[in-house]
Amino acid sequence: MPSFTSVINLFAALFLLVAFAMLSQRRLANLINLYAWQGAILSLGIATTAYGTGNTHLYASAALNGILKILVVPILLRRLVRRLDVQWDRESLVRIPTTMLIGLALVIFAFNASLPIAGLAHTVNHETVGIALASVLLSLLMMILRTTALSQVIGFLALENGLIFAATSVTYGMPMVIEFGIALDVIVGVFILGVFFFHIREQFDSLDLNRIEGRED
Amino acid sequence: MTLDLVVRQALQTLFVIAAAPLLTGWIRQCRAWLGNRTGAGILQPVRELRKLFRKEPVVASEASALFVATPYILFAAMVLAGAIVPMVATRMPLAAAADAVALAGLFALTRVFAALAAMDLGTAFASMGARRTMLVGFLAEPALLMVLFTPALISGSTSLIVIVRHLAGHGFVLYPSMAFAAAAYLMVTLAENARLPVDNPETHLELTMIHEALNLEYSGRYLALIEWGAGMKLLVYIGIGVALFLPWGITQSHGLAALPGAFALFAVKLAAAGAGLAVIETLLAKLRLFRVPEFLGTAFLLAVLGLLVRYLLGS
Amino acid sequence: MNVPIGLPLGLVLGALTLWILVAFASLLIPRVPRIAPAIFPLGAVGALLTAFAGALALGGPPIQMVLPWGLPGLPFHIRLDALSGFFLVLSGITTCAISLDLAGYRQREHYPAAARIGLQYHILLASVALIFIADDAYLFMIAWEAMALSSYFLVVTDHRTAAVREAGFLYLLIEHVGALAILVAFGILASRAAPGTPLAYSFGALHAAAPGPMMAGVVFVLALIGFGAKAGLLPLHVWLPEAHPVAPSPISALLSGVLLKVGIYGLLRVVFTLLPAPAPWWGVTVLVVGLATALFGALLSAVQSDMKRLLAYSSVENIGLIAAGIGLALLFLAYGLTVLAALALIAALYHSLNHAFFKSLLFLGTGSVLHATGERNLGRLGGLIHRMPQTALGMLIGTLAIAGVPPLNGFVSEWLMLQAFLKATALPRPYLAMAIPLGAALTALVAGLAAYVMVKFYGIVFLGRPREARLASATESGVWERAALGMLAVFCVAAGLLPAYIIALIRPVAHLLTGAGGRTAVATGGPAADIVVAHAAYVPSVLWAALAAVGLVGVLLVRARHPRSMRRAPVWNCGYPVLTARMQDTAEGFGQPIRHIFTSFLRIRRLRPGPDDPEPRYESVVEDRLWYVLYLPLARGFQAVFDKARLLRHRRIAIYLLYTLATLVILLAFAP
Amino acid sequence: MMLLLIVIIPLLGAGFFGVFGHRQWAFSANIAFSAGTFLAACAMTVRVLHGGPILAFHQQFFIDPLNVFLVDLTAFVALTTSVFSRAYMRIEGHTGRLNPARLRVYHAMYQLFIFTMLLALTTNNIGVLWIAMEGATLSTALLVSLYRTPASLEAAWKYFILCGVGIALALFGTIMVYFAAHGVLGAYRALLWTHLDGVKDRLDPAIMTIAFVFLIVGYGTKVGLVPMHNWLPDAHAEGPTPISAVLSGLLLNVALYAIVRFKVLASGDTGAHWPGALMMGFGLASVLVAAFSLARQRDVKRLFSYSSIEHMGLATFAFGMGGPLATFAALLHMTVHSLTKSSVFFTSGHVAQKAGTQDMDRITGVMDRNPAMGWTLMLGSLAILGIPPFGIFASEFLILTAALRQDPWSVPFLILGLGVAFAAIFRKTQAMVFGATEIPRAPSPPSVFPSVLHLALVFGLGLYIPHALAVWYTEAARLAGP
Repeated sequence: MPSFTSVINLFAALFLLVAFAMLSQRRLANLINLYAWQGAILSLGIATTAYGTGNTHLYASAALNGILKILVVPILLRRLVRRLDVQWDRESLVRIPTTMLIGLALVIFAFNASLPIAGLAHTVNHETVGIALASVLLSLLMMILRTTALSQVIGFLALENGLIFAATSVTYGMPMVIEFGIALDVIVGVFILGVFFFHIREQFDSLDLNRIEGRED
Repeated sequence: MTLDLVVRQALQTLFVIAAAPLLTGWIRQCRAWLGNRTGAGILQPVRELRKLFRKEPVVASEASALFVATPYILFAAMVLAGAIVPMVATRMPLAAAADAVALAGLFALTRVFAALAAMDLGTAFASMGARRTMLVGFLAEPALLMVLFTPALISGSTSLIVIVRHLAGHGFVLYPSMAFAAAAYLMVTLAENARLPVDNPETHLELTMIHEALNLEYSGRYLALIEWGAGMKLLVYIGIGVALFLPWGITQSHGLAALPGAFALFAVKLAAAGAGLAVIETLLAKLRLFRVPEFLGTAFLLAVLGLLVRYLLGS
Repeated sequence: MNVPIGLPLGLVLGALTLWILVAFASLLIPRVPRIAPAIFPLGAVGALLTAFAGALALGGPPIQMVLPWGLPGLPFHIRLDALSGFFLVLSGITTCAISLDLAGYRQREHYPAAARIGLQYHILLASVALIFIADDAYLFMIAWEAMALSSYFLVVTDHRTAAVREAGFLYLLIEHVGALAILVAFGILASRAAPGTPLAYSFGALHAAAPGPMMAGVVFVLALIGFGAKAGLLPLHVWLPEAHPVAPSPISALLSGVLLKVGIYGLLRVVFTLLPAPAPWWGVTVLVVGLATALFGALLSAVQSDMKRLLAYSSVENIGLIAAGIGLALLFLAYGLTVLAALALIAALYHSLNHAFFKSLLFLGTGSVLHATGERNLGRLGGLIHRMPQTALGMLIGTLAIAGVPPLNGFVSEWLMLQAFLKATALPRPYLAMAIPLGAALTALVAGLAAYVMVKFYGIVFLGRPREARLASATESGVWERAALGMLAVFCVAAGLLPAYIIALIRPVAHLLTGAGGRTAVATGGPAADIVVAHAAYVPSVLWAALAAVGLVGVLLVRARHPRSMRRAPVWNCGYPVLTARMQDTAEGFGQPIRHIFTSFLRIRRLRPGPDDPEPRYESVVEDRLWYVLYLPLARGFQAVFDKARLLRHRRIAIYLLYTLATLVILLAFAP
Repeated sequence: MMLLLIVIIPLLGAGFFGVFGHRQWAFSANIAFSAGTFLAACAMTVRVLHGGPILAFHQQFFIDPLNVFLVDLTAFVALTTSVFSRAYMRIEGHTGRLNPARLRVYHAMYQLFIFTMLLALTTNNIGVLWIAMEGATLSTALLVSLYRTPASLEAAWKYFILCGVGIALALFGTIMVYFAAHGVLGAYRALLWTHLDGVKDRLDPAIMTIAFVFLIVGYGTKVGLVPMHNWLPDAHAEGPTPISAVLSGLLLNVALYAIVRFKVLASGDTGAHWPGALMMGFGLASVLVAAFSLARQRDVKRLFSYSSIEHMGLATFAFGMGGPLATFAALLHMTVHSLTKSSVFFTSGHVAQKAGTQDMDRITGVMDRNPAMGWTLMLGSLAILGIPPFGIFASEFLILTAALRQDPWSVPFLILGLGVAFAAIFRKTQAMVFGATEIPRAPSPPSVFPSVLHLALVFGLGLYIPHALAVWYTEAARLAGP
């Protein structure tokens, strides 16, 4: 049914857009908001897929992701920001425009890399794979370019979003157990990160990576 | 049959022992004549030996057994060498029992013992002499071997007997390679027997001497044995030279009939060689010690050149 | 010889088990000191067993056996043939003497590490014997590395001093590099085997692999590197002069006397029995390397002032001569002159045997001197012939033997070597035939140098006056040590006087390796046990009987004519009244002519005394040029790479993530 | 049921220690739980040896010769490590480097870590496999930072981020495999390895290519393949020694196991060549880079963690070559390496603990201080360097043999790597073991036993590989190596 594939494509495009926005955003609060938005788009996308393909367990997955990524994780992160009062990410070495250009290059690359899959696009058109791949690479790029631990983590979570997106939109979702497993991992991960941050904080009284990575080996 | 072998052997050996002092005397006499002096006569060395044997030897109290044993070893080794080299006849048991390489080894043995004995007392001059002897030795020995190899290649064996038979058998043939070998051999002989230009047998100037420095501490019969041995060494060297380069007249027959002639001929050769030596020594001046390695190096290279020529011309 | 077929192998295995038991028994020494005196004599018994087994194997047919252990599809093969037999004899006799010396050594130095030495020494003996009987690459490599390790541990017995550790490290490093080369050599051969058999590592299979000339050449080069490193061929000899001085003297004796020969054994085993017929350039390579090694070793040993360094370099020289003989044999073999090849090989093997005897003898004697005086520097020794006469006598025999002086064994092998060189005229290639005499010349030169060196060594250590006051207190070594010296001295003399019997021992090996039929160029036997090459005879028994007779007659005559005995008096010394030990020639002084002549080959550091030095000492240290030409640049190169590799480590996580991203992108871009 | 026990016991252990982990007897209890796991593993092994492969729980769990010996290895090393950690962590506790709370975390996480690894090994579901790997990362992240020192926190941070990213990429790869398969197999079975293995020739090669790239980069990060290896030295050096031992000895193996499983799928029935080539490339790079990084290390545990990278590279290379011989060698190499390396970590950890520093320049004379420890360290590092008759020599011997037969071009690089590694490591070990020291002789520590036991096993494997084990390896090699 072309209509719903086009909807998915729309979401995919939005997803990519948000990824770009995150790449450019340096204020942590906004970054977290963007992350929440991405989560929203993700869960909507999953819901659409569920509606379109009619396998119901995807609804659960959508709900799970929604709760997790629109509510739980952002709240946790906001609290962290407040507790550690870091507002801004430090100026990174690479200027924003350059960053955007690199990101663009990555997107193009991702699309080309996913071209061969177009051959057997029986379920879905290959753009979605390409977009998923692109968003993964973009988040990776973001992790590379950011200089505070917190924004690096947000990048990491975004990366994980991209994966879920790929999983659902490309393959109509993984089996439920996997979905739950992944979700569990995310939560645990965030908690452990929270613990980390406080340790790091008490050791280095900063989340600035340059301070953390002090020593030569 | 075997008896005449033994006879030949004994005769030559005795001849070597007896003729050694005379040869020394003869060379000194010639040098005297060439220097417009009357000289002490050929028998002078014999008299000296007799005198030394009579005297009571004085041996340093620190001397070890090695010091006392060495003169005998030197003497015996030289007698043996004299018995090995076919000077007048080829059919001799001992000559068959050793070849040129063994002969060189024998000389090495005497050299090593002489040097060790000199170092025994730890006097400055003696150990200096030992060092110089070994220096001359380790350069002269390979040269000597190379010289011996040229005829060995021609005759296909290192046995002196075979060489003599081969060279003498083919009548008077001039091997260009042998010319090189002969030149090298002459130089080696001069060096090994402590003659000019390497060492001056007459001198007793401590700083320059080589051979004499070894004997500084010897006296009486020990000195006599050493001097006698030195004389035999020179004779043996001349004998080798004769066997290699003038092998004609060395009897290869079974009987004893040819022996007297052979002895006579050999005596003549000796006399000629001695005279030639005297002439050389009169003409040459002593080299500085640092030049000695170059001198022997030249000898070595000449000998090797002889070998290569042997290959190049096949002759 | 009609002995039970399995007897020799059984004896060897028995010796192995005995050694292993003794090794672990010696762990108990600290607890049960009673057993200590029995340890090393038992080891000596094992050594004799192997020697006997080897002698039997030389006469008998090869014996094989397969043990149930090893890798799946590759059980341990062992085999005892003539080659193994000969080397078992060599190592058996030598190690027997060394064990005897150790029995005393352990009593002397109350080593806290007596247990350690006992353990590692016997494991070392076992591994060496195992190398000789190993018949597949895997077992060979295991035994090989076991030997390397145990010898390394023995070298660093005195590990508290940094110099010892450095030397040990250098030793094991070169050892291991060599081992890797050998491993690859075996691997290449195995990879050429039939496709059905993945693990064709038994020597039989390796021989059957029969690689093409190209691959055979590669294997040959690798084997030469690997075994050359063990044997100490140029330029891999550097560990020798470092490791020998720092090791306990009996261990130095073992290193020089036996372990270097293991390298020779490996070379022979691989090149002659595993590889197909050699190409001419193999022989030329080995010959050239060997001669270079010999000359280099002789020169450097001539200018050393440290007893053990001097002996170590002289080992380098002797190994070079042996290698030259092997190279000549290969060359002859390459042109099908099997008889002459057998001659050259006999010369090389004879020299290996001789070197095992006299070099161990010299090192053991050095050990006694070292213990009696605590001094390794020639410049501080002297006059020991009065303090330790019996040791001095044994050392004199060793000195004459290594100096290549008749009537001792060193001369016999030199004689054979020269004869082999003279036979090179038979080579079809004229340029070879012309070049070989230069080899003969070099050999002669090296022999002369060796004589020079040994006169310096013996004269300065044992003759003259004591250069230090405390030498007066030196005492003769213990019974065990003198027994060991005596044993080796006897073997040196015997091998010198009865060459025919030794050659009879070696001949089966020569036949095995060269395939020369019943006859070799060297004829032996006869009533006088003479050896003859092409009518050139060397009949030591007759000659030296004659020499002794003449000497005796001389003595008797002189005594009879002039009965008065000698008078003892102070040294005359040209009438110069005072005579101190410092007037004697020093080691440096004795080496001076060599330094002067070959100055361009050497790298010399002179330490001159200051003008107002009350006790002026001139000292000149000669260093190995190869260090500066080859090894230091190599080390610097590696250091540079290490530093480059360090740049990969970066402080920032972001960079590491970038690595990951880059890898991902590149792989995606180039994935098919 | 047996199968379930293997994963349940450590899980229970984790929960149990979450409550009681700080008690004095927790150390011994830890041993007890590990022993239970090991026994269960042995029992299951017996069953597999007789009954053949097992599928259980709607095919969610799967035991075949390839993973059963890894399970045994894991259970065994986990047991010996717990024995070691009893002695080691006690001292850490007494010296006050760790307070009870952290000891609780330690024990709980230790068991959890074992659980995740066993789960990863035994599961048949590539999704669960991924979850288990992620779980292993999370559980060890806290252990690495157990000491809360700046260095340890930095290490843990690196570890978390790099491995997290790696794992995420692996998930993308897993999704791609699923994507390729669910058209063929349908949604449910598309994650079950047994089924995937059945249809591997019908999976779309284009997708499998992308999938395998992501998988090898992802799981390769955890194997410590160059250039994704940079988390490894820090994590090993800063964590408590037992953790370094299990990280090096087990986690790397498990990650490599995952890669091998996917290689089987990616190379398909036709035996497509490039996955193997890819693994060989990564392997060689790891061997060389690790070897050349060794020389400049000053921290003893860092040194040996680089050697882990080198050996994992060697194993990866061998798997990449494929073929029965090479795969056999690789499996053998995994076994002996994990035994030897854990032993080496035990000893060096003890040495560092006694010396109060991990800086090798300040550690000398171990031999004088404590001969037992000196010999285990010396022999252990010689074993890790592939000196016969230790088992690593056997495996390297086989790997070289296979390389000479199949890819001779690679041999010079391997030899170079091995030689350099020898020079670097042995120089350091010699300096530590030998030399004089002021510190008086110490009685040999009680836990020298595990290291000696491991070394003895490795020694035995070098001289004689039992028939059963050989058959088993061959079987596994048939599964793993196309």
